[in-house]
Amino acid sequence: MSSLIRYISKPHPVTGVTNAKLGTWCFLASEVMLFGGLFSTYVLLRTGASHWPRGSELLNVPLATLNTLILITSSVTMVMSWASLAMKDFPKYRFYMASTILLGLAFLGVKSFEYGSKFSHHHFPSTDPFYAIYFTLTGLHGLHVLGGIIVNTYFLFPGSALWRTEPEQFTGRIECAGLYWHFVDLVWIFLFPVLYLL
Amino acid sequence: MEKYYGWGLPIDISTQGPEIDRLIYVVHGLMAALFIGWFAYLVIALIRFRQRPGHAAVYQLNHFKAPTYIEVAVALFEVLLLVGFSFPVLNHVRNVFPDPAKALQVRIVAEQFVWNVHYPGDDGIFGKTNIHLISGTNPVGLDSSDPAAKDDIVMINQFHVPVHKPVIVQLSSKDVIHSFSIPVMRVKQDVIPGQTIPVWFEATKTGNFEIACAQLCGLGHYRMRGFFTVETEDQFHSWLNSMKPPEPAPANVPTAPAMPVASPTPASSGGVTG
Amino acid sequence: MSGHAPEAVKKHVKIYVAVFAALATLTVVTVAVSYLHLPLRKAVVVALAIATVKASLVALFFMHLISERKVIFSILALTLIFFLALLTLPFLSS
Amino acid sequence: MSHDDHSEKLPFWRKYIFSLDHKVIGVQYAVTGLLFLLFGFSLMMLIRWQLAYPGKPMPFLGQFFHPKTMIGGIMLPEFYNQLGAMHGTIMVFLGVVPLAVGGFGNYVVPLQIGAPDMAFPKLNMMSYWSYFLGGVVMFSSFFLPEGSAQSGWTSYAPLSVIASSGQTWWLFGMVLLITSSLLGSANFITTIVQLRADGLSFFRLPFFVWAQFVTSFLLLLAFPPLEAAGVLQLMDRLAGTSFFLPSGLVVAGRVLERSGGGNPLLWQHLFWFLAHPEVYVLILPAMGIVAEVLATNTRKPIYGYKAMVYSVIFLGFMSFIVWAHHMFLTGMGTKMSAFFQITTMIISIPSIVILTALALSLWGGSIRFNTPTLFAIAFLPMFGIGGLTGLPLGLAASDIHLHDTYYVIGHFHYVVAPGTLFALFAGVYHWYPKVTGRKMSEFLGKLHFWPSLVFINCVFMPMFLMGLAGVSRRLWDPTQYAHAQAVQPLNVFISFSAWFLGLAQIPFILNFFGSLLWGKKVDRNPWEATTLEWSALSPPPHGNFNHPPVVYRGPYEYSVPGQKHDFWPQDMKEKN
Repeated sequence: MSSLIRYISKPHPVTGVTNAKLGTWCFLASEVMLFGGLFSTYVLLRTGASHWPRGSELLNVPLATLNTLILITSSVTMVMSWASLAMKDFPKYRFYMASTILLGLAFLGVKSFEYGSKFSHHHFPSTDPFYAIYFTLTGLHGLHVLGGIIVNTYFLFPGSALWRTEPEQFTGRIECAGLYWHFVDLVWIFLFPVLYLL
Repeated sequence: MEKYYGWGLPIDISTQGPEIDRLIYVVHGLMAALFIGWFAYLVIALIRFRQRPGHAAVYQLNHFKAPTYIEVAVALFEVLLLVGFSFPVLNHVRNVFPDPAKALQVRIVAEQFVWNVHYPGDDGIFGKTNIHLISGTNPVGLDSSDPAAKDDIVMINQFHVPVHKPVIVQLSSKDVIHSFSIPVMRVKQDVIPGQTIPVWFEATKTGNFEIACAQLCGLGHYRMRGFFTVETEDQFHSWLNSMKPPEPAPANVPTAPAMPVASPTPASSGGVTG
Repeated sequence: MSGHAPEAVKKHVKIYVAVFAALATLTVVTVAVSYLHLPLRKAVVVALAIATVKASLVALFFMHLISERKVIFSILALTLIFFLALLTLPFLSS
Repeated sequence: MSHDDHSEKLPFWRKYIFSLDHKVIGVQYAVTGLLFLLFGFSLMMLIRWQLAYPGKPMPFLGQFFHPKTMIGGIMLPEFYNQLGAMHGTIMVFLGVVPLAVGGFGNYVVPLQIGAPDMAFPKLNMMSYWSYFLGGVVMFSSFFLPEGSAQSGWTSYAPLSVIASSGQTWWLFGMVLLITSSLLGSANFITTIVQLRADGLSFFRLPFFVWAQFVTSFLLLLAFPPLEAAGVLQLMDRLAGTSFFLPSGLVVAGRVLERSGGGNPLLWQHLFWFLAHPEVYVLILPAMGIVAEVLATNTRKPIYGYKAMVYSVIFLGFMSFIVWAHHMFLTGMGTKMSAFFQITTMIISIPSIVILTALALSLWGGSIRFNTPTLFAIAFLPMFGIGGLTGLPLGLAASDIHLHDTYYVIGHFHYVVAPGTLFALFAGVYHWYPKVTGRKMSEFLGKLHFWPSLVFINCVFMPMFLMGLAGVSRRLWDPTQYAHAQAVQPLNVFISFSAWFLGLAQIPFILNFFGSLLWGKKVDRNPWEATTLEWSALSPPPHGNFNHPPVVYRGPYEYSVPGQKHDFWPQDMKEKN
């Protein structure tokens, strides 16, 4: 049946994109609105509060800077894994994809260390509005990272079988997985200054 | 009470009510005109163009001008409704508050499922309140150490106002969102916890009316009914004096006489006092 | 994409490395600025400006928006409008 | 999914349960949606007893209820609030939207655009099962020790934050439903943009497809803020945060041990940012169905097709900036409320344009009065009443008196019950032959239509009177108030009308199932219609079309002069 559906691996002649790419961008549009709602909440809580702490007073900036660099690096390895496929270099793809996954795990590792130290100092979401929005935003972002890792792991192992039969379609899929991963990076690029620095 | 309420709008005893009622009548006039015209068209079209032998549909039709004119007319009428009615009325109700010096100032603190009415007393100053002092006998948490609190009067579900005198009510809530509604006054305002929202009105007739809660606030939403009494100035003051706390025991709020003993409406047999 | 052909992609790789360098530098800059303890208003402007630049780099180059098709832009433009509507929300509540 | 799979070889569970075929998924959605509509309607039947006879034991049925819901047949206020909250939630999120978008959208859109399936069949299946799971969560919350959610379908904080565990289930259910809608809408947009048949340009799309297209954008962009709000409320309930709780709350005489610092209005803003577009999610597909049914059964093109398309796009766009008209009484400033009053008046214009165009489509036609047409025609005045009564609510000054009264209930029910639901019934009667290969009974259809039309008006018309009298919504016992007591006879009248309305649905249920066996068998195109779905077999096989269709003209070429037949299918190259 899937063979009947057009524009799975080849782009549509008029729109110039494949189905998967358009669908992924639609999904990302909804993600923009999801995080938009939460950012709105942050602004509202902050402007409504009589006192709001600077993130750097409460949170570990060096650790978050490290995490930012990890995530940026993972974005590069992600785009490189796609580029490797576009250059028909499958082993390189596996290397870059594996790096992306490991960097993602490293990000989560650092994050859980941060959470752990907050909990040990009895700082919980219920402590005050700052921690409430901090834990909610970073928690939701962390879940997105986790989701990306799962998808990427699928494409590293079982999903990569498609490379042998439909290389073009597989490359398209990695591009879409990349779009998602970069979006998660993009969200963090805003979360980092908003929560940690301001 | 039968004379106050019927199948249409309840009687209006406020100075701002006629403006609101006028808008309601005008809008309904427009609605009726549009709907009747439209329904008539529908009936004619359905009869004239029913499928029958010898009648065929027409592919091309001239562009109808009339509907476009009607649509433009409706749009203009909507502009009139906004500019001529809704904006000025709302501005009057929300922004043009009476002179506080000449008005009766009252605080009303809503809670599940009671309206606490707090009068400042003779000094015209509300006593300090503190949520940690709230108790069964001190529903708004009045701080008895504050001298301004000594003559304050707190009533439960009993809201008396003098006729022909503006009243400013500061609305706040202890717990959830309520909505302060006096149908005969055409007053309705959501009461948002964490905020104090003022409303004002002026009664033009005396009588016994009711306060309703218009926003779902929990199990007892249906019985969050307050008694709203409009009296002459003299009656109001003698009532207020009779409710004054006894001198030797300050800040002892006389809730007992103020409590509505029994609701005059037939009590439901639900047997739930949640 | 302007070209998914292997030769075109090789050119992209160089761009990716450059973008990475820019992103890393900007990260360091934004952290450094935060240690200056600017007044809040200025700090917000600077931090958000840097974040926007970084985000644009990611979107333009890693997500290939720089050479993307009209249909994608239409969806994003629509999203942007509603996103802005959503951001007015805090100012309505206060 | 392998490339060589053919539905014939698939085992039963792949073919009918976890199917990837848009038609099976569409039917799954439609049937589940119809069952939830019936269930949500039954909840209302119970509520109507309490409203007509407050505090009186419910005859017969009362004895079957758990003592936590009814004692001696007398409905408890907590159960009343549960019924109210769940009636709203079920009707909107589990009934109408799944039937209109999931059911009709899934089944009809790929056929009307000449596609073999949706763009992402697996996503489509996940979307349905996510919806199904959400439905199960919502439904099973009734059996929790403290019952289901009871803070209204709007779940206003702080009431919902301090409510019992049913609210948590409600939130989880909503997250699943939102996920389902997001997956579905991304799928619809991609399908409509990418998979249109050759020659099927955007301005040759049937109006129904346009309606679904705009609807998908509304779902895609409006639902996520509610998801955000849902996450925040879950945090408030489970992690002890205070997003919606201001400082200094005192609940039941005790100071609430929370950090505070939140804002209850934040919930309302995020909720209505979704929920107003959601109103158009309910209406637009219905308008699409009415356009299809009227064009087919008046035997002429619909009037002002392009104006309708522009209006529907404008409508969708505007629906995002009117949300705060639900919040006129929350203490917002007059400037802000002026802005939202203006946008609200502006949004009424495209609605009037569409409705007028649909009504003018009758002029010059040759109208067949079969059941789908009757429902579609009835939609026009019914939706008209719903729209018109929105005016006094959209003007903030008259809203002061009418806000949160029965007037509001009457208004939006006119929009979604005799409005949207009638259109959906029209759709069921119209496309049933395509789905099953058999027509539904005309006799039973008319037996369904006429009593439904009469009783549904008897239910909702008196509500306007109650609203004008100032009766608040959601009162367990309206007779507590003197002003409500004055109109209590109307409540009795409404309740009896509602029960009769229930009885009037029996012919539909008989017809729906009976016609599967005894309905008159039909060919591809029983209504002699022009759009592409009628070129496929009835029911369409796997993959829909033998050859990918090619489109030569617009969607509604009926009674074209110089043609032998009065319909000219979109994919017919030669004259007809």
